[in-house]
Amino acid sequence: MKLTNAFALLRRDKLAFVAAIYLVVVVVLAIIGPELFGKTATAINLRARNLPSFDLNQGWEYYLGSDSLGRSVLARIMVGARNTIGIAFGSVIASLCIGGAIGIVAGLSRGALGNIIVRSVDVIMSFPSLLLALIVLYVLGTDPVNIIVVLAITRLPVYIRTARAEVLEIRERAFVSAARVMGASGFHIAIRHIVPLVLPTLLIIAALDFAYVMLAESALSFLGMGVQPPDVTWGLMVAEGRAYINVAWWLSFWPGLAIMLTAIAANLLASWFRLAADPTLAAGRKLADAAHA
Amino acid sequence: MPPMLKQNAPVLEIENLVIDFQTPTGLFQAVRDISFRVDSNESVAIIGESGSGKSVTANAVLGLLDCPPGRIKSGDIRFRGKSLLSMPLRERRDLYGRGIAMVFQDPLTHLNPVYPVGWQIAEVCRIHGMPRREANEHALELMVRVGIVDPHKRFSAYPHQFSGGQRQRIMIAMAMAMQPDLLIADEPTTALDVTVQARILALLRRLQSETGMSLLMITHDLGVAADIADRVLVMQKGVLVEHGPVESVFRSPQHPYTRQLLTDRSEEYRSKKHEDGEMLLEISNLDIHYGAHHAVKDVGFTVARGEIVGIVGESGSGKSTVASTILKLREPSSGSILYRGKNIQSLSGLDLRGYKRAVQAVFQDPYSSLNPRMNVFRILSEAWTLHPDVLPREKWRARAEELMEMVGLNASDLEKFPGEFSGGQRQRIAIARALTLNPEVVVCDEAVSALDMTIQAQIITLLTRLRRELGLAYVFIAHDLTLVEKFADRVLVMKSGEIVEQGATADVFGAPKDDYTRRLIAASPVADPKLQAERRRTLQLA
Amino acid sequence: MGKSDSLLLKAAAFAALSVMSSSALAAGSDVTIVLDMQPDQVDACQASKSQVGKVIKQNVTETLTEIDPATGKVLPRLATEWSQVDPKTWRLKLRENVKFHDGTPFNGEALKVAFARLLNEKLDCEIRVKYFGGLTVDVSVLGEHEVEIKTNTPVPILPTLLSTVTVPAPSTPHDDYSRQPVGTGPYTFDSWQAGKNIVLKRFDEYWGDKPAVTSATYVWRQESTVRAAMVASGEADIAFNIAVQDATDPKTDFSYLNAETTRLRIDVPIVPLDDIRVRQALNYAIDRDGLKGTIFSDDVIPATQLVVPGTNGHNPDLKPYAYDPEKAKELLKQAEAEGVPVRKEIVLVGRHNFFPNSEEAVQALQAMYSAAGLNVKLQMTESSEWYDSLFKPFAENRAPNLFLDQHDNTSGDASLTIYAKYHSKGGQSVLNDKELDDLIDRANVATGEERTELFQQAFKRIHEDLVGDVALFHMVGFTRVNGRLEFKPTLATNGELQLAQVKIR
Amino acid sequence: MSGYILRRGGQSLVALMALLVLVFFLSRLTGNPTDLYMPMDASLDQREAFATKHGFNDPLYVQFGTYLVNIAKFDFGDSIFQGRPAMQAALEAFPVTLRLALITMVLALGLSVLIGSLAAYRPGGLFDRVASLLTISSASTPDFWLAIVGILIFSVTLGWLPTSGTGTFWHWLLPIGVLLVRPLGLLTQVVRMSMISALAAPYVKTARAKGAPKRRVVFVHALRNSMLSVITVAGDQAAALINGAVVVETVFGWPGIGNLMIAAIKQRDFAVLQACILVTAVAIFLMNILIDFAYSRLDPRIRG
Repeated sequence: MKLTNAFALLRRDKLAFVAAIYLVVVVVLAIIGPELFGKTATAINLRARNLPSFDLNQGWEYYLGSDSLGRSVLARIMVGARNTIGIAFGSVIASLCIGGAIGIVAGLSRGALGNIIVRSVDVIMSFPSLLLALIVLYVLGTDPVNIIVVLAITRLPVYIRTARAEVLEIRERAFVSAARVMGASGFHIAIRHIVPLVLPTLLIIAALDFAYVMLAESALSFLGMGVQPPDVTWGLMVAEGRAYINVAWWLSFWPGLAIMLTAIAANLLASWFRLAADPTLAAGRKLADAAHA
Repeated sequence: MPPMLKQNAPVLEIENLVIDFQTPTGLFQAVRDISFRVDSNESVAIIGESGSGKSVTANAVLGLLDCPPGRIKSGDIRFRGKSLLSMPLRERRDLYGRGIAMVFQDPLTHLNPVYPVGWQIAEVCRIHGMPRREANEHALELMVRVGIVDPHKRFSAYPHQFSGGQRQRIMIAMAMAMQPDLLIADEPTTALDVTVQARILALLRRLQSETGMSLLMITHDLGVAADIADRVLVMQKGVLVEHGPVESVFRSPQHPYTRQLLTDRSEEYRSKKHEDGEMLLEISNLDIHYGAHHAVKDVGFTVARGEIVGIVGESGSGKSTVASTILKLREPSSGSILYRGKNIQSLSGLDLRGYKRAVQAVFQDPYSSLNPRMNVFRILSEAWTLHPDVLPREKWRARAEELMEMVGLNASDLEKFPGEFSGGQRQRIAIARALTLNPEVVVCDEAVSALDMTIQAQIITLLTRLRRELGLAYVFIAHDLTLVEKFADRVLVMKSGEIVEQGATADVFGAPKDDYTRRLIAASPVADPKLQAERRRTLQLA
Repeated sequence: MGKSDSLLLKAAAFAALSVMSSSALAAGSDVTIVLDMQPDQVDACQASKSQVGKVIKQNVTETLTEIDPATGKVLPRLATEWSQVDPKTWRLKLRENVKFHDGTPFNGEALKVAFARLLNEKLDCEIRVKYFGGLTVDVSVLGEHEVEIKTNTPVPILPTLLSTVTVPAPSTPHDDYSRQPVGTGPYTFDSWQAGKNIVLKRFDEYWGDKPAVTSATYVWRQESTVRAAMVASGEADIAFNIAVQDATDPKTDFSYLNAETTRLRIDVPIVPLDDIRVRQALNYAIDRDGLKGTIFSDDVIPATQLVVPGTNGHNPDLKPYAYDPEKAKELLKQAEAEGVPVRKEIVLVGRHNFFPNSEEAVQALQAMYSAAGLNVKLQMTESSEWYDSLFKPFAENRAPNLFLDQHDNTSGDASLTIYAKYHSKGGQSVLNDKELDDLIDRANVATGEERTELFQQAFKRIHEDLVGDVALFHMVGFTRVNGRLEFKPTLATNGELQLAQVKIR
Repeated sequence: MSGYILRRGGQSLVALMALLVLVFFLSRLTGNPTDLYMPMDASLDQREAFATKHGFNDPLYVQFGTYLVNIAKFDFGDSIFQGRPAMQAALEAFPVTLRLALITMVLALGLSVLIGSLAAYRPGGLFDRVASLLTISSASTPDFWLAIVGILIFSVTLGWLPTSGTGTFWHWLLPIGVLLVRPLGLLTQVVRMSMISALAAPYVKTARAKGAPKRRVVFVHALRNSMLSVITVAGDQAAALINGAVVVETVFGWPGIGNLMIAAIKQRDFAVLQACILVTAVAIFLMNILIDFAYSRLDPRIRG
């Protein structure tokens, strides 16, 4: 019932609806892209390098042009979706879960633990995240999984701080007191009362972070410690294509556009989600406020 | 303009006003074709409950309806004969603050937290063209006039550094800055303690007599209306159901709704105390410190089975702190709370679980007391997941339905979320939740304070019924004296953490021994204009 | 909006004007040179590092001898004559009337001080480590302009080695690096604003011809695109290391053999690479003509050995392996028939940011090997990791690998290449061949014709009998030169840029 | 206030120490600079000798001990590659980045307040939609790409601006422009959102009831309140600006600390990395104090 509600709400917001469709396409590509277009994306043809965009003579796969090794840019974008989305999704989810959990613990703990967590966050925050990522990748190596880990670490502080701030507010609400009166343990309160209320806020941050992580991954590629060929991500494509900006703008433009569109879509969905996250509460409160005004 | 000339000339005229609100569920008509006028030097009170459209009407006068969602669909608002609605925006804005001013409920949020109060008062004058120096001087004068002590020093203080009553005085100073012809006061005393309320009302009355302005008071409190108004308008669901001079409306209400509002419910609320009187809670020598602040001093009382113990007192008196200590949400600094003879601080294991079942709570804010992400069934069954031995899982739903009906809700509402209920309904759910573990004592911390009068009546009636049927005892904390007077068996009066007086309700209210108790009772307005006028006189003399 | 639009236009026009005037600074006899990275130091004893050499070598501090990039011959510079007294002793005549920038004269004593500092163990000077490792050098002053140099072991190529020895003024601190080098060259080291630029000014009391360029400003930008853009926009005069795709204008962009040679080192001891047919197949599977003119420049030369033509010991008779995928498949089939696990995964080790387009190059190589039926996995490494795999000791249980390697030898003699890379005791060698070791050992102490011939035989053995690597290309670099200058980069340009050779049109 | 600063300083000192320990051991895990420093043809013995001489063969705890002892003497070690004190290099580079970051932040704050407020003026209006789309999309572009495209358009094609480097006023425009987009995009969203919620606050109603014109309501009453959340985010953004500076300084060839740190990490020049991290961390710490101060200036409730 809630799901159909959400869908109806989504249909009403046209922009968010388009954004959702775009994201669905990207996710579908991420799931099946490499299987469908893997061959096309890796077929090197040194005699067909840097073909320009919008030329259908070479076949549809070269509609967006070819790269410096004569590979189809379109196919590479479709194949790159998996790693790009995988890395972004993986690190965002990881930092959300771990950071959220730590933040909730910090918010609920009234002792030294909370303080230690806050201070540790300060330490990570004063270490430029890109450099931290770089160093850790030097240690661990540039495996996609390691990149996920590293990007997740650099985003942890945001989630910890947000979750903690939310918890500090929520734990003072009357329903938490009511649960304590009934004899609920800290764990019970965290799982039943705190998590469901903190999660929407964290999810909104996660949606915005999605773009951030894709860009960070790209910056790592620029610095040489991102995903390594023959793996491909959009960020890597932009980083590789920058060397050819003068002669073949399309190498970096299309993957860059893909990142930008994904970021905008995530943003639009996030602001839609802000309203839709809690249709009951939001609508109810507004109604009550309006009536009272 | 001297007030004499305008005698009986209407200051404000509202004609066939209709206001629509766009809501997620469709169009909602907040104000339905109302007309009234306010004459010069007259006090008019609009009485109504939430959703009656009284505040919307007031906001419409000052152009404070946010469009969307609110929209004036038809009708007219005239100020001194000129239509506000057809006036150009600039001209209207010039009237706001100068010709019409407004005092809001909850002055803390209605004052800008980041600017000094003096600046905020002077701002009104500066917006209307007074030079800065002059405006500042005028602001100082105003602060003196509304009774701010040491205005020179307080001029550059910020809203959070004032008490609630003082903040409302600042709001009033701000409204009076340009000597308006009409002052609209929207629930100006609602969140204030009764003694403070009495002083604010006195201030308003004084200022009105000094300047000859008209006063339009919006209130849900019949006592306040009786105290201040010449005429009253009664609104219900956007409709003006009754209006007339205050005495005649209060004496012989015509409309059933007005009658309902004015019904004396003493008998309804009163219920027989159980006679077995088994002692449940014995509280003695309770002391609680917050750092250096001594919040509760040497408090002691008892609660017997089926007994209603009322605790009254003004904000900061420590009554809520006592409640949270009984609920084991806070540890006392010293003293003891015995439950059936055992100290609750040293309870553990089964005994502790027993206590957690026996004592439950209903809190003030119906919005924050239910988890918005849980449906009603989950809210009710949460207690049973914590105490699995109370009820086997297969009986949860039946019991939840039973509880819903017991508190006057539909069993079919179990799947709904708190957001889909009104404030009163939520408080019923909170009561149902408190009943899930078959408790012996329910601590009601201002449980009905945020509710409308008719809703309040329903909830109190419900509590009364539950005591009758289940033998519940209540610790009933409230700042509303009339309510406690009608409802409680015994009453404690608290002031600055101490119990100044306690005893049977009839004794304490009938013959208060303590001076503070007397003042408290005197300051609490009654819904009878004649009686209230007398009380006011005695209060002034005292 | 209209108002702010016009404001924007005005600002833009103003910007355009002011830049026009500011870009006029790249005019006259001052030049601006843009490097790909900032030198960490500018001490004379580090002049063999290419970033340092491009700034100071032969400009600020000069060497005793010089190699002619065209012929590989040793030419006089600060030393005018040299002769071998016995296998361990050499005698040098020094140029007269040479002054350091601080006014002190250049003589035998100054050279002695310079040598002592060069070999000072307290400093980690690259010239010492690279060219004088394990050598003790005794300098005795015979006269004002004559010295005798004794070494502990015979050094037949000492005159060649002397082309690396830069001579700073005796006033240079003995135990500290200098950030303000003083030499005898045609330019004085004027200033170094760390991170920003280095400025050299013409030295008017220079012993040689007066150069045309009066001052040179060195800046550095990491991105090839940006370096090329700087010359295009007139902000710089010479930009080094332009990527192939940025070298779009034949009028300003010159390629030059940069002395680097690219190869894949084959991990010979490891199965299946221990089979010569597999190693041959690796060579036949590469389409060098396809790579040339695409990922690599059109001007690169397919390589057969690790030293460039003109180096003493280079064997001109060797032929590159032709592109013959059928033959490669055939060889692999034969090997497989005899039980060689040719399908085993082979790791192709690349290195990030190695040289322009190196990422594309390894991907293309991998594709070619896959086409030949080999199972090659690409692994990109970061430089520190790459060095780990380059040097001995090699990991015991490593997977068979093809290691992308690049080597430059501007000394003019093959000895500096061949020992480290191929001798069984060489630090980067995977080979262990008695015959080859013997050839190298003999060549190293030989002189003249014999030396050349022995090295040539060694290269032949490596290329044809052992097939120890997949030689790819002698590489070219691109330099973009502003049209107002006359400057042709040479083989030496990778390690030095003689401002004196830059002419202004 | 002084007690507060002392406490804050103490906490930060502890955090700083933790950071140094983290950096020390983390960077040591990445190997050592011997291979990178020594020429390729150096022998194994020479490498060993180099590593031993610079202490890389000592056990880590010994190296750390030496490091601590030296720090206590305000000796932050020498750069292996530059052959000079590491702190000297760090302090030379820091002002460049600081100036870059400062100007960027001031611009970002100013512009975002302007754009965000105007957007919040009529949420969902044309200006709001266009501004949101522009700021989000520019903030979602890889900055190095933006930098190179900027150079190609403004310097090469149009010839308006110098490509890179430092010097005149015009040299600042491209780097700042590139560095600006991300904080500007984010801050504009924050300003817009907190502005919308501030405009719904009760005190805004009071201001309107006073007859204040909308401009005054927005820029006097709502803005100052909404700045509270903006400043917190701005602080985080300023700290994160170092990331952008790394990229921008690399592309434009600016001698800043981002550039220096990247080089230090790549070369394993530990002393330089540690010195740089120390300098930036202290700067971030000072900035946080500044933010707290600004916060208390803006919000009298915190002043107590």
